[in-house]
Amino acid sequence: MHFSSLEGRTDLSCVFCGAAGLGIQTVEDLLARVIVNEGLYVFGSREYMSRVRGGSNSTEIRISSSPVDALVDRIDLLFALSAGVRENIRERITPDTVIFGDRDELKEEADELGGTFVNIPLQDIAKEVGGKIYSNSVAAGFLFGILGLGLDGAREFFEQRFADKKPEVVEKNMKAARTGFDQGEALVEKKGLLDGYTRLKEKESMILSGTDAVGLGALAGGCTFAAAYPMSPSTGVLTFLASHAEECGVAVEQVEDELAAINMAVGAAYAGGRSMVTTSGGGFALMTEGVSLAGVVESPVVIHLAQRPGPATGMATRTEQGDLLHALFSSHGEFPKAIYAPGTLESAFKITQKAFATAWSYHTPVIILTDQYFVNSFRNLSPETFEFLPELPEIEKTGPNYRRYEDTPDGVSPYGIPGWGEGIVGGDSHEHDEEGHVYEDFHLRTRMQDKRMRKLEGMKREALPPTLIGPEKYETLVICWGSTLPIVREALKNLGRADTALLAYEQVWPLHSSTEEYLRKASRTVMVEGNSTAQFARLIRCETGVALSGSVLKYSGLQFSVEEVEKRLTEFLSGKEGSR
Amino acid sequence: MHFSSLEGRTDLSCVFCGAAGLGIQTVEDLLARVIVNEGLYVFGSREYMSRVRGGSNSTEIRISSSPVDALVDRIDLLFALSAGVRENIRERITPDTVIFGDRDELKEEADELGGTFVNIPLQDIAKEVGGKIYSNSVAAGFLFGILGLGLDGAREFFEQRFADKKPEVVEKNMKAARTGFDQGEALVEKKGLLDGYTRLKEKESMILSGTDAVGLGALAGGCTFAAAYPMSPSTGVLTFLASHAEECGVAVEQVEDELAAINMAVGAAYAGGRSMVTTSGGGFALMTEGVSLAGVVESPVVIHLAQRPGPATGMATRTEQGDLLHALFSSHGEFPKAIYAPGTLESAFKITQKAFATAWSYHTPVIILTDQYFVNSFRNLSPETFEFLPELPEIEKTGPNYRRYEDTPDGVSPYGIPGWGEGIVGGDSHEHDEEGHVYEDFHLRTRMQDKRMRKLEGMKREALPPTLIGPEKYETLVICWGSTLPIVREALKNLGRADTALLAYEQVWPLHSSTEEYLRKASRTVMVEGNSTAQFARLIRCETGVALSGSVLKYSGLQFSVEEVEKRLTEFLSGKEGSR
Amino acid sequence: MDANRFDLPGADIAWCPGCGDFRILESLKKALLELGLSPLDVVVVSGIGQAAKTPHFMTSHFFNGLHGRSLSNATAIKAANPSLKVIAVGGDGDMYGEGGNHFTHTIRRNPDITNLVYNNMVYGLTKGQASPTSQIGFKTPVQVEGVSSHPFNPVASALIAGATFVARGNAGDVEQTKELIKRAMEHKGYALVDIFQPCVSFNNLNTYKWFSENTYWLEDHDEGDFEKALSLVMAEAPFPLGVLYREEGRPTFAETLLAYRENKEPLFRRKASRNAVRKIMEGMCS
Amino acid sequence: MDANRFDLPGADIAWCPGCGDFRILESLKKALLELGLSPLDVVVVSGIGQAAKTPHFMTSHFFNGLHGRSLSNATAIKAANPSLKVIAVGGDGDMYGEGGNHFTHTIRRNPDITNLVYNNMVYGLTKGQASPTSQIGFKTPVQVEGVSSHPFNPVASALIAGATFVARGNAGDVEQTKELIKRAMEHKGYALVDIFQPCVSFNNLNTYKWFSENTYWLEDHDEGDFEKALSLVMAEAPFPLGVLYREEGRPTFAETLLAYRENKEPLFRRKASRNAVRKIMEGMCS
Ligand SMILES: Cc1ncc(C[n+]2csc(CCOP(=O)(O)OP(=O)(O)O)c2C)c(N)n1
Ligand SMILES: Cc1ncc(C[n+]2csc(CCOP(=O)(O)OP(=O)(O)O)c2C)c(N)n1
Ligand code: SF4
Ligand code: SF4
Ligand SMILES: [Mg+2]
Ligand SMILES: [Mg+2]
Repeated sequence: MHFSSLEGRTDLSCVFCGAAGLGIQTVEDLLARVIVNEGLYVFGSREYMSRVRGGSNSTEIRISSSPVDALVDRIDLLFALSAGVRENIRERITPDTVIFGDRDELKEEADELGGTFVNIPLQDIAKEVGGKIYSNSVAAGFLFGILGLGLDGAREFFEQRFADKKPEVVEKNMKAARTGFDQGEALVEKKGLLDGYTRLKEKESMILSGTDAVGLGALAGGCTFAAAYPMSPSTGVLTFLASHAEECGVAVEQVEDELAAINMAVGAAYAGGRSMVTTSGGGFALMTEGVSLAGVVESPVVIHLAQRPGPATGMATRTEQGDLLHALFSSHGEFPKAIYAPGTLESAFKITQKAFATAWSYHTPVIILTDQYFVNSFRNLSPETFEFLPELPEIEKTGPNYRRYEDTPDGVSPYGIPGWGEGIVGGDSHEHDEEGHVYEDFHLRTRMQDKRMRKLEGMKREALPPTLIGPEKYETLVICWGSTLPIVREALKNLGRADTALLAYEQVWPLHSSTEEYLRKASRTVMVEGNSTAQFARLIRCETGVALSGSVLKYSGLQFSVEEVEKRLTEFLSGKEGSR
Repeated sequence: MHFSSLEGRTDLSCVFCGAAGLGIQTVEDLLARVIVNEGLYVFGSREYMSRVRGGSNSTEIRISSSPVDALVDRIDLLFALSAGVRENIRERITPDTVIFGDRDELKEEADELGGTFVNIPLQDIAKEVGGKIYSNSVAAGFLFGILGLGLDGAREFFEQRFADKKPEVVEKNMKAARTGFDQGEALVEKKGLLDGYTRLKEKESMILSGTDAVGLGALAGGCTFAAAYPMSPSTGVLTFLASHAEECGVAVEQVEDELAAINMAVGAAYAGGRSMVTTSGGGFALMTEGVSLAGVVESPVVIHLAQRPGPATGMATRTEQGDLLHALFSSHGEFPKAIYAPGTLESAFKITQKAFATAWSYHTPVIILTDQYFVNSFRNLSPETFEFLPELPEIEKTGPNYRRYEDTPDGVSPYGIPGWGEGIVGGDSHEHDEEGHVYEDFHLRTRMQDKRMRKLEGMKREALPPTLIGPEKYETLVICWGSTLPIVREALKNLGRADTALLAYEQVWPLHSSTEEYLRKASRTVMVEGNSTAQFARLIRCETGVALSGSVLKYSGLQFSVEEVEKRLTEFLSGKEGSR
Repeated sequence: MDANRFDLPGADIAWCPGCGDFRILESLKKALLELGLSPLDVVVVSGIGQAAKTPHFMTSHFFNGLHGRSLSNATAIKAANPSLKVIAVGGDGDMYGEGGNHFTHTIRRNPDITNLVYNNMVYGLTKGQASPTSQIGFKTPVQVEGVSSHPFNPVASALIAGATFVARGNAGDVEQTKELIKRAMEHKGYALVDIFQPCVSFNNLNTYKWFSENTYWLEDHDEGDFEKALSLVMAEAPFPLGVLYREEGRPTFAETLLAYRENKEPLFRRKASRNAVRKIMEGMCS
Repeated sequence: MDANRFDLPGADIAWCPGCGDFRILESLKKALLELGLSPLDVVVVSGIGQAAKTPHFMTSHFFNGLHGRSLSNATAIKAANPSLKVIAVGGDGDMYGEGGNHFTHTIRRNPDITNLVYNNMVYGLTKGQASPTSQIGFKTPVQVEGVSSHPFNPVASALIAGATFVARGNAGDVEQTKELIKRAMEHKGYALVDIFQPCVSFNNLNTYKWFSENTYWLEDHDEGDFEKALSLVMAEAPFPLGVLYREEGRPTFAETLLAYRENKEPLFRRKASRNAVRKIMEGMCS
């Protein structure tokens, strides 16, 4: 009845919104697991306020027959769990949106939202079961009902999640889910919304987030030391590593401030620890002196920088791509660095390993730029898609005449550590001689500066090439970097223009040498990026001289949606939108 | 006899070199004062090691009939006060150089240095007078003798300098100077080296350094609050302000770290203090989070960043122009800032005032980029050449409905402060509403980000244009920024090419709009700057798309000399030197 | 004056229901009322954290800066205009972790500000990691086997650093904590009020109950006795509440600034000292 | 082993003639010799300042990092390879000013490192500004009318922060200071040796003479008595020298790291834990 617009579709977008503290996270996890176990694909993305309880958050969950990994505006099913549905959700409601909620809770809002409203007496059912806290399970059950899924998956999930609670917790949740389920099932008259969706034979059953992918990549890359100070949205990686510290043999420490974090990381690397830090913009700003230290002592440190909108505290739980030039140019003095910006979970896993490899090949800081959208989004895939790179070589013993900063043709000196071999191992933040002792000589200075900068040549040769997606012969070239990759890719697929290709960067420094050629082949170029000054477009101009024809920018705190990119690219292509 | 090469010259370069702690500074001051009082011009520049005693430092003092303000390689007279003359001095000695020293001290070095060696028994004379510490006065007296100046100036100087010491201190110094004088005078047979130099009628009698010019500019600009952590080469400005705190009514505090400095500066500005900080690269790196804070709270803070070679500790007492992009792009998030880079003392005085004016017109951080060479060099000029800008307007009282972040067409909101008027004054590091309260709304975010960035438009319109020096019609355009201005100017004057002009920038961000036109008019463009990656050239390319034809770079820790620029520009112009 | 003058109508208070922060806000507003202050007299300065959101939930001048840096902001605000009443508010992570260096060195300067620390022994806003004051063994998603670092003792540290007023309150005791805040604000010089605060979302060790069972209010305590204060704060639980130490007469930061020696005007009333500049330039001419 | 093994032949020692730092270097090298260590066992870590130049004037592994951050470097070096003997060396500005926050929080972690602070009560390398330990009234080109901030008390602060070994030496007393360094290095856990050091160029208040007149070496002191130690270090001059406090048995930082619970290898000997990674991935499949 209500669902006519969903007929024939194999891609459903459900959004849950409500106050923090209502257990939406549990519904998310439950839903994702059951859908994946059904042999379907799931993608989820959360946006939330910087508070622990109350406020108004939302999660989008896409369910599909084919792989999905991008945010859409479209809301097919909206679960409004508390009153006060916010503007950013309201703007996305169309007449086709079916809205579920408890009229007693939502009051007049129920009718103002647009779409089709369906009442679920969440509170009453929950109260009957045992209290307000069960309302999320009612909603989940209800959704299973309309999706046409059973409740076995839910039971399994609850049993696992509440394994250390009393058994009645599982039962009460099941009771709540069951009551919701019956109501939902009734609504679709036994033909669930997912009925037409084809199922996979080989389930792609690993569900993980950007945080997980970076964390796993770090462990696979050989990380043995992590120091961090909590800061949204980067804290997840710290928590991930801390929770696997023992089994993976990683020393993990929460420190007093970000200055300690980077200086510990550099210290650990000096003694042979493969170290990383994880932070966000403001924390990275505090680390910049330490990054400069890593540059001059030639220290392999990996820095995960999860971006959020600035300046300063900005929007602590929101997303932006505003720290690219900050990552590249902050720190005093000049030294080589590499900056990666993974666009997918697979590449986050691979690139985080690669970051360790680059750091340890060139002995210099390497940055992984993600953002709040990226680290908090999740999807399912098969573990086989995760590629393990070769392990890093062992550190060699030093000989008696070891010189840490031996001047070599490629600028890379042999990496020795104290306590392993017969040599003295020095490290110095001043300009220094080959042994690492401070020595004020102007020729030496020039020579050592040249030595360090030479490493950038090798790093350039090893830079990841951008990925061209779409026709080899293009008129228009759309460019993006980092987390927007799947979104722009899907938008271009939808637009289906034979003359337009996407060039997606997952390493933003040093730029791959193919850049200029790609650009010169296009008659029009447009950058899609999440900041207000088109930073990557500027960087490209700085490196190639090419001024892009335009840019599609966003800096509201939210990630681009597929539809928004489609719309704004269409406008651009029809000449309506220039750079903004 | 020894001085034939100096005949007819009206520009003399004397260099003193020796260990720290020998009182070279006193000789410098004495010499400069006496020469200026004679109605001549003086310029002095020091290079010194990062140690308090010992080592090997040098000072170049140029004496001339016409204004001088640039470092030269040429050494006419060298006073080698201790053994261990370093390579950077030795390289500058030619057969024409006359070297003075005590053979007992220098031993074999006396003969190895090249040039013509003249023995002065400094130690013996000094010992006779009363001890080793008088040897600097012997040397000074000696120099007065060969220059053909009397000793009245010296007496006056000593009386002033040693006013709070016992009178015999003056007498002993005079005795030392007198003995030296007699020997020097004998050497030139009554015709002093400065005999042919024309004297000014109106002496240009103010002697000051870059540090002084920035400090005076800050006071003239209305600075009422300064917080800093000592760091070479920026400490001088702190000391300058501290020594005038009472008479100028400036609150000056040495803080525990640079994070405190910038956060105090922002706090003081919130309450109406016109605040500044002074630091160097590593300290600035530590401030970058606070600079971002200034960006979002729209705080007028002035930051003096005296550059030295990095990365990290680098070379603490040396010079470089390596922090341009660091100054521009560090700090997370996007917000407007202005960056000045004075090239002369007059403009340092004016630009420092201007920095306060810009900060207080646009309520955003403003950076003054100098460097060790600039702050430690001195010359004489007339106080009249120092231009006072109009005083900043008074802060207006707030009305009852005051909103600190009122959204206005030019992005500038009225600046209210607590305790002055009837309004509530807020300040917030989050994205905020017009009152300054944190409020998570995506449209608001975009609007406030646009509001802040709009200020950059006005700042662009008010940007200082670069100065074109030389022919209006040029084939080749040489570009420089900051402290190299006088050096490149003198080099080009010496080269005397009718087809070559200099474009000197004293504001490096935002760039003046004339930039592209200047560049397009040239058939060849070359950047002269003191870093290893041609940062300003890259910035120009980023802004204009124009790739310069080449660059002359230096990053040894020493400033360019006039001769070096001449030589390397000649090579470039003859196609021998590309970018390095 | 209006008895609700420090309320902020329509504020969406972002704390969790039941959080101790509500009580402290109540104590603070009551204290300001009873001191007869107007919102225009007061600047509430804060960093980042749940505690640090305080200025957004009340009416007064406010400056909400960076995580850990509010004491630097506050010191300078007071120095720029000594007629303002300046209160720096923050959490234990903000003031003792990220801001730890400013905590020590601000105290050494003795600026005439009041420093309120909502000490919930956890990082609230970032969802439950250990803070410097967390107790040994406290488990979190990062400290998976429990905290192992020696807990930071804020009141003892303040005493050692030379604080001229050191007090400890308890969010649960609204009236008494209000009194402490009043006394702190009346004190001339730096005044710390560390306030035990239950975080109902992330700290199930240090609850309202725990705090009331593990504290006692001091009676007949000689506030001028430094040694006594030090031994009190070094002792194990139960922890004393009240004014632990007070010392009058030490010059405040603003009083030590040469800028105020002759000229008593706040900084914003001052013109550029151009005559003095001309004099300095003259001095450079000879 | 060679008795000169910690000397660095040809080193151009950049300290001023007569500086107390020479004596401390002598004490340090003697201590290392007497402990029978080799330069390959020891890492000397430092920040920036005159004191912090130490590792460039001797032979051993060395890491000379940033101003104020050496304790973070040192903690991590020791954690990465617990078999190294790690000594963090710096001045009073380095360790207590710029590095003040790390000083407190490093102590809380109790890493098994030795922390030597050359306390000359002035900023030497930057030419004579006040340091956190400068005395009230000390005049400098920045503190033109003399220091007005309450001096930082490093030994008391260390005690409050939970240091398990706190000592104070005097550069002038080479033998005794050497003994302190030896004992600090033998201590398992964080060990502070704050060493009074005359700066002959910039501090004419706190001279060799002043230090010897204002200090005394402790005798028959119970090193395990915390209260006694605290009261000793809070007293006015003369200042006690010696081991003020010592506590054994507190776990060290490395011991609390889960990374070392099962696996005792230093970090550089570990391979990427790929089996564990595969297991975690499996866990994400259900
Ligand atoms: C430089 C920086 N690092 C980290 C953060 C993230 N952060 C925000 S609040 C907070 C800690 C909150 O704990 P606390 O200060 O105790 O306040 P509470 O929330 O418990 O009241 C952290 C780590 C930040 N905003 N800035
Ligand atoms: C971030 C940073 N700020 C400032 C400096 C400049 N600086 C170098 S050493 C020093 C202080 C030296 O004093 P102290 O630590 O007491 O050592 P001392 O020279 O007295 O032995 C300072 C401020 C720096 N190198 N880095
Ligand atoms: S998380 Fe804790 S401190 Fe923060 S508001 Fe909730 S209960 Fe209060
Ligand atoms: S300045 Fe002071 S501390 Fe530094 S070397 Fe000289 S005497 Fe020693
Ligand atoms: Mg807290
Ligand atoms: Mg010192």
